[in-house]
Amino acid sequence: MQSKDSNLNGTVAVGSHTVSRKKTFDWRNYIVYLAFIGVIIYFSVTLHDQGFVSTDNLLNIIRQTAMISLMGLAMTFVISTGEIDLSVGSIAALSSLTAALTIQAGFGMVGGVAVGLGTGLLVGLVNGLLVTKLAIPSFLVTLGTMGTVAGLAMWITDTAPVPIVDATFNFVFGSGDIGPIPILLIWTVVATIIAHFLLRKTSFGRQTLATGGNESAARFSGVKTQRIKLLVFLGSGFMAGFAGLLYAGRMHAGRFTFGEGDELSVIAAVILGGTSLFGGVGTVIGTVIGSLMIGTINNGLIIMGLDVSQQMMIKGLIIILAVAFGKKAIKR
Amino acid sequence: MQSKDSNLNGTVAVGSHTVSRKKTFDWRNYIVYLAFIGVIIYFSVTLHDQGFVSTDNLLNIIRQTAMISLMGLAMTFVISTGEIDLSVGSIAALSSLTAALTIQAGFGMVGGVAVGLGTGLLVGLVNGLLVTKLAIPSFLVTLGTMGTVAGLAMWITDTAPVPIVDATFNFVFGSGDIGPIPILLIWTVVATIIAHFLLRKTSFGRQTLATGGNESAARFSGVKTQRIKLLVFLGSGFMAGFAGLLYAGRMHAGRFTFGEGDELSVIAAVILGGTSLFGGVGTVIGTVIGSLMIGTINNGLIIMGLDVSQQMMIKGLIIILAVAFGKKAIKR
Amino acid sequence: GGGSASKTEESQQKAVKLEETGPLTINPEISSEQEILSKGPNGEDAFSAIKLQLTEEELAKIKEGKYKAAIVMHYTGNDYSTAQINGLKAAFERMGIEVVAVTDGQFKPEKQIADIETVLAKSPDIIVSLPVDPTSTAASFKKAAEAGVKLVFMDVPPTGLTAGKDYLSVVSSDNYGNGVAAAETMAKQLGGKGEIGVIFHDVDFFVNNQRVEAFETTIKEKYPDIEIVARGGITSPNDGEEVASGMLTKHNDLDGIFAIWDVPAEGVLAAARATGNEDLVITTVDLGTNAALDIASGGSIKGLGAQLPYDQGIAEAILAGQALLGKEVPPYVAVPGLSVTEENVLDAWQLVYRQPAPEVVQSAAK
Amino acid sequence: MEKPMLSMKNISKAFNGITVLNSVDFSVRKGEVHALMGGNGAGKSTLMKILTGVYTADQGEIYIDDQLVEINNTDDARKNYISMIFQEFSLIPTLTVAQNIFLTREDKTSMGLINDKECVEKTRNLLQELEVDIDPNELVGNLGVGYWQMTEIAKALSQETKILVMDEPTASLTKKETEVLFSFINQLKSKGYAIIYISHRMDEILEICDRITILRDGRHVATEDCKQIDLDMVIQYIVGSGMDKAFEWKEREYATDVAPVLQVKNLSVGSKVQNVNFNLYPGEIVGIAGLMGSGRTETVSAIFGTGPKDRGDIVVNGQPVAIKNASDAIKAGLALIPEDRRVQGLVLEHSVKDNIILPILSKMQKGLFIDNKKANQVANDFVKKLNIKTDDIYKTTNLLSGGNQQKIVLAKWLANDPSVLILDEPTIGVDIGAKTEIVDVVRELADSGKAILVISSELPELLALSDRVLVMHEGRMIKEMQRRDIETEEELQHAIQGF
Ligand SMILES: Nc1ncnc2c1ncn2[C@@H]1O[C@H](COP(=O)(O)OP(=O)(O)OP(=O)(O)O)[C@@H](O)[C@H]1O
Ligand SMILES: Nc1ncnc2c1ncn2[C@@H]1O[C@H](COP(=O)(O)OP(=O)(O)OP(=O)(O)O)[C@@H](O)[C@H]1O
Ligand SMILES: [Mg+2]
Ligand SMILES: [Mg+2]
Repeated sequence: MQSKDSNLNGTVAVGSHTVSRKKTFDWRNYIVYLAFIGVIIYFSVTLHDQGFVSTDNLLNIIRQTAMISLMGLAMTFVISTGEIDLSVGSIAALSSLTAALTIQAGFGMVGGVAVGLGTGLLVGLVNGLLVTKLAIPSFLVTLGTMGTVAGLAMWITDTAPVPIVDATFNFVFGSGDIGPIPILLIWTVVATIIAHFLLRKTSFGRQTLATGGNESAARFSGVKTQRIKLLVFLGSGFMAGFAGLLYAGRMHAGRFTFGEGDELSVIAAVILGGTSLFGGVGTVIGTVIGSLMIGTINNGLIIMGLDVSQQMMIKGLIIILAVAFGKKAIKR
Repeated sequence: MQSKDSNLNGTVAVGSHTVSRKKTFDWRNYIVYLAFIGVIIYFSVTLHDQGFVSTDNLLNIIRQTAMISLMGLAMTFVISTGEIDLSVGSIAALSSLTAALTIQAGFGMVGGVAVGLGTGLLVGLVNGLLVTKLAIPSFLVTLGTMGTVAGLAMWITDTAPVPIVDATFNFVFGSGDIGPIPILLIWTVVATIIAHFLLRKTSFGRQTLATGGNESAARFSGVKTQRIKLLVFLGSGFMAGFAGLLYAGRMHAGRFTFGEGDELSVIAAVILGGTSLFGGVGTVIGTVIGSLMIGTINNGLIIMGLDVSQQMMIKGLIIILAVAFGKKAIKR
Repeated sequence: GGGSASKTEESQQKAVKLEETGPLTINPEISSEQEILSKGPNGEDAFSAIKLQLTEEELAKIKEGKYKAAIVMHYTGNDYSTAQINGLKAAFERMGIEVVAVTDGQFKPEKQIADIETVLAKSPDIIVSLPVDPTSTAASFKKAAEAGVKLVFMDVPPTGLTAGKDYLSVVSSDNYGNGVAAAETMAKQLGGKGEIGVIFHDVDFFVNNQRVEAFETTIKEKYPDIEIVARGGITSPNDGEEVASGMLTKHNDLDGIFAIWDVPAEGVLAAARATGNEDLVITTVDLGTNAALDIASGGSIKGLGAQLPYDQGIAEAILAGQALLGKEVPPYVAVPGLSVTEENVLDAWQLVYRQPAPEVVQSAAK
Repeated sequence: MEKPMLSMKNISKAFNGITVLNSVDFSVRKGEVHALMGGNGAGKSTLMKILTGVYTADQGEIYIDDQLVEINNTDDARKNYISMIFQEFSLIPTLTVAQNIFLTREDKTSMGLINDKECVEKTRNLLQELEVDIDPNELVGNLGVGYWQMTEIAKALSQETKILVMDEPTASLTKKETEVLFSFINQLKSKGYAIIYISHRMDEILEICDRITILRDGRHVATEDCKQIDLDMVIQYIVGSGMDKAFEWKEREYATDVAPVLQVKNLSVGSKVQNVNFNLYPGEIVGIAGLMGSGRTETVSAIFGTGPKDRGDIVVNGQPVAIKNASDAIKAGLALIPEDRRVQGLVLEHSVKDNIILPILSKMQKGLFIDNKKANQVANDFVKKLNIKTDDIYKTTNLLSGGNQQKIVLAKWLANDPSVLILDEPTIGVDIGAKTEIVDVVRELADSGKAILVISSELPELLALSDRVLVMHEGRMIKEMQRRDIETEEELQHAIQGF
């Protein structure tokens, strides 16, 4: 996990090899893409008579990974600044519930969405302020809010789920299809494009990477690093709130268990995609591919008919192999 | 989570202020100790008629935190090198099972202990080799082994628990008391002393901290940073295996769920204690206090008679407050 | 969740007070004809909970003892646990027994034994508990028994403990009966013919094993034309959707899916929605809000076997009370199950939770 | 008398109760290059960090064009058109050269998005003007120290500025780059910039500066016109007393008929180092001269096992040794003081003591544990011997001044008592007094029979030290000269350019 010595080892993490990009095509920068393609091909061959390659199934994978992907987009920014956000899963749970309760109370879809997103923003704000103003390590801050928010989600309805009968809400946030295209695919694509441009093409994105690359140098260069950090936590909270809406729309209910354990999947998708846990290097597209790859593996292994235990073993191995594959020669 | 900018901000994390230690007592280095004392006093006052201060209950806290503390000791070294080990919980589960199966198969206590610890060492070795030889980020490596090992633990007995009837084993590893002193307390104290001296007083410890502080400077100074990393992962695997034995001895059985989710508690204890997630700064005593503090909070809140949801909320808040308290003025 | 405070009007169970007077029994409206299919942990025949009671005099006598009870749950995050805790609390209140702690083992045995140790610090007279894992929690429960605490277990006793000696009794729902109910509803909806899938709990857990066994045995023995073509395991309820999607991908002409409890069944529902399998028949066990809503609105969930956790709680409390009075108690007590379909969903809700179904469910049923 | 454009009055600053600046007055005129000099830890960087808003002064005022200004953060400094080339670089290793140079000032397209093409183009032009060959799309983290410095300079020059602070801009530059930089400085001067120039290189100061201010131990000592002052006076002000000229070369006596301690045979590293051969004899000081990027660092890294090596044999005391890492090298009796102290030399967040004992832990062993007493003694000895300015040996090294950090790196290796000492730019950022001390220490070591290999871009220093000079050019050892045969600096300069 060391990258302070970037000066000597030469290569920095995957995904941002400006160095050799110009000169030669270095396929090692595209490990996650290659691994993803490999996984797809493997399952397509072995499971082609079991429906893996059907459009329906592929769309299912998109549906199942949408929440992780969306939270992953925002997490890419958080991790790019060198911080971490463990509270996303619990935020999704809480916002699914606050949105459902708001709708149930008769404030309609707009009210529900506003409250759900507001919940996410609020927690994000708390995270951001604690990290920036009190300078508490974000691991601890968000571990704390993770617990607090998860407790709150349990407490608010005493663990009971809250059904959502608003058909429009359920359609727009999760269950709907426009023609053959699931609405979750649209959300994912739109959010990915926005996030990609935000990170690569705007000052905010550049300053996010700078903050993670070397905070004090960024500060000297006029980057308001504290504000950037606050913003990335806000963004992460917002997207987690949004994921909560999608969970709610997809399951037609709010429930305190939604998103449980998602923080690890989200972080895994981000790191797998090539974003460095040390900050300074981030890739939005990589994150989405990372998330899709995890989703595809889940899906393929289930279709294969493996036990949960076998699925876990193989999934673990694939994650390692995917990265090891081609990394052999480079040190980061 | 940034510390590359150590040059200007001046202050480094808690716990290792060799600087001012000599001259003035800076109570901010002792946040976790203060917070721990605060928590104890609070519960002693509010819960004194509910058995909180009884020796039995205080010993219970030690029993309940022993595994986290022991894994935390080894994790302190891992995190001090700037790496992370997410696989500890699943190693504990697997080694509780392999030990139980060995004992069941008639190889006796010694066989069980050897196999249990061997299991931990083996996984630690795999982690260490993947991190050092293939240069895969340890977050991904250990996320992968976490899944693989957890799957293996489920698979090995098809989720069935394996009872241990060896009374000596159960006594030595978890359930026994010597006079009024639980054997788990003895294990904790012995391991803490060893770990403390290892980190503070030996070359290995210094080299561990140097590796985490600046890997390339350490390498230039003749530290075999790769070997150090390999060793800390071995150590972490070993201690996780040991924790598995303690789970098994305490529960008189091996089971695939033991240690589930422990990785987060362990890391939380380490960070709470003052070790920096970026490496270079570590404190063994802090880790144990961090672990005891989490255990005490758990215990006190249950005795208070709170709902789980309320417990979660309050625990989250205490974690944040404990660190925020006094940190207000310092930046790391 | 003790459910003491009502935070929202509709979505949750209210704590229901029991009648202030008269003998304490489980809900008298539960049909006493219902046959109980489950056998006890040692193969005992079930003693029906309907026959349990404490008279007013007995209650008065217990009150004098100023006893304390602790509830050590395996998990508290579902309707089942909440209802059972409510039943226990209400019954203990009538008996003048103070509930000093309710703990949640979060499905982790190591957490549960820590809970037992911690709770013992408050020296309760009674512990009512659902062991997360009968094997690995046994030693701790034994310690509690040796400390003189009266133990009543839900569903399954810890291994190696003897009824009458170490613990009083085990009270369970008729899990086997509920599995059968789900199978019968499935068969009826499919007209006795079709291909179905089963989503089971891929963890060695007594209660869930019983349900699946009951479901699969019933289908195989009574309905040879129904074929179980797919089986998929879950370890977390959130996995229901992924597993169901996989099944529907592989067998897109699947007629029905049985899910081990209501939360994964909601996942099956989401999967069926996404893949457009509108006529998939889903059956399950446990009457949760969302499942009830779907049943009431004529959705894919066609029926389920409901447990009566509130009454199970009362039965457990009565058994503890009887033991405090020095009476001998039956080692295995079962609370009958209830087959729930669109026709009886509102009544069933009333019976299970002793309160009218939530408004959403009611309006859907119209 | 011309009015000053900037004046800092009565500035004081203390860290942890220790006064670093004591009522310092400092002023600069428009169109002037003003040297700020002083020993390591005198407070130069601190004073400039106060000017640029990195630190706030405990006391004192800052006036710009006679207006009192408040500078509480870097933003305030920017608003007052103050910019600075930092001694600790303000670059982000994970961003490219162009991205770094235009950070927070990127060109935007009509859609408000960053126009990277434009930034790259501008960077290319800027770098061309500075005559540095760096790809604007290269990640800064992949560059060597010299290129970091050029990037830093390019960054400062690319922004709109009135007051430009340069904190040791030439520390890692060779003669050629330095000359380019100077011609730039002259241009800026004529445009009316006020330039504050910090350096430990005396010759530069007299060449480029108009006036000079000297600090000693946090106090203002003198401000003089450069035309009215000579080197001896400057040194006198800096060190507070006279000193003998250490920079004179002295013919040294050592045996040449003995077996070499170190033999390097056919060493190759890609195209960076090609077939390098040389020998080192006991008691000998050998210098390596070359342009930036000529492969000197790569050569010594390959020898020491910290850099890649394709081919080549290393023989120490007649024994071929396989060196795969620094640990092997140390065992073989080698020591390397690396070029980049912040990345390769120090664990910045560890104490002075912990850094000093890191390479010699095995010698500090008492039973299982480290002998703390011995460790403290070694650390204290070196702090004294090298005159390291620190409160105590427990101070974390990131709180020390640049020059003192460099001395700790030196101490680390001297403590190990190696038979071959390799120094890669050992005097970067070291003040004149310390430089003499270092030169003395190196000579002393050589006299005691050690072999010394020195890389330095400062030719006077190289000439003062070496008994023999090797010249590298584009990865090859093109020339070997005996020191006594080198008449002038120009002669060596000529050789370096590859003629
Ligand atoms: N943040 C800090 N905390 C404590 N002490 C500091 C800090 N920054 C600087 N110092 C101390 O202040 C003194 C002056 O340091 P400064 O960096 O200004 O020296 P300098 O003149 O630039 O020296 P050099 O030529 O070596 O760069 C040094 O003794 C240094 O240790
Ligand atoms: N033009 C360049 N573009 C990118 N990287 C370069 C360039 N030139 C050198 N480097 C890299 O910079 C690092 C060291 O640079 P440095 O300036 O120290 O050169 P060097 O070869 O060590 O020569 P010397 O020590 O003689 O200056 C090496 O890793 C090298 O690969
Ligand atoms: Mg300086
Ligand atoms: Mg060099």
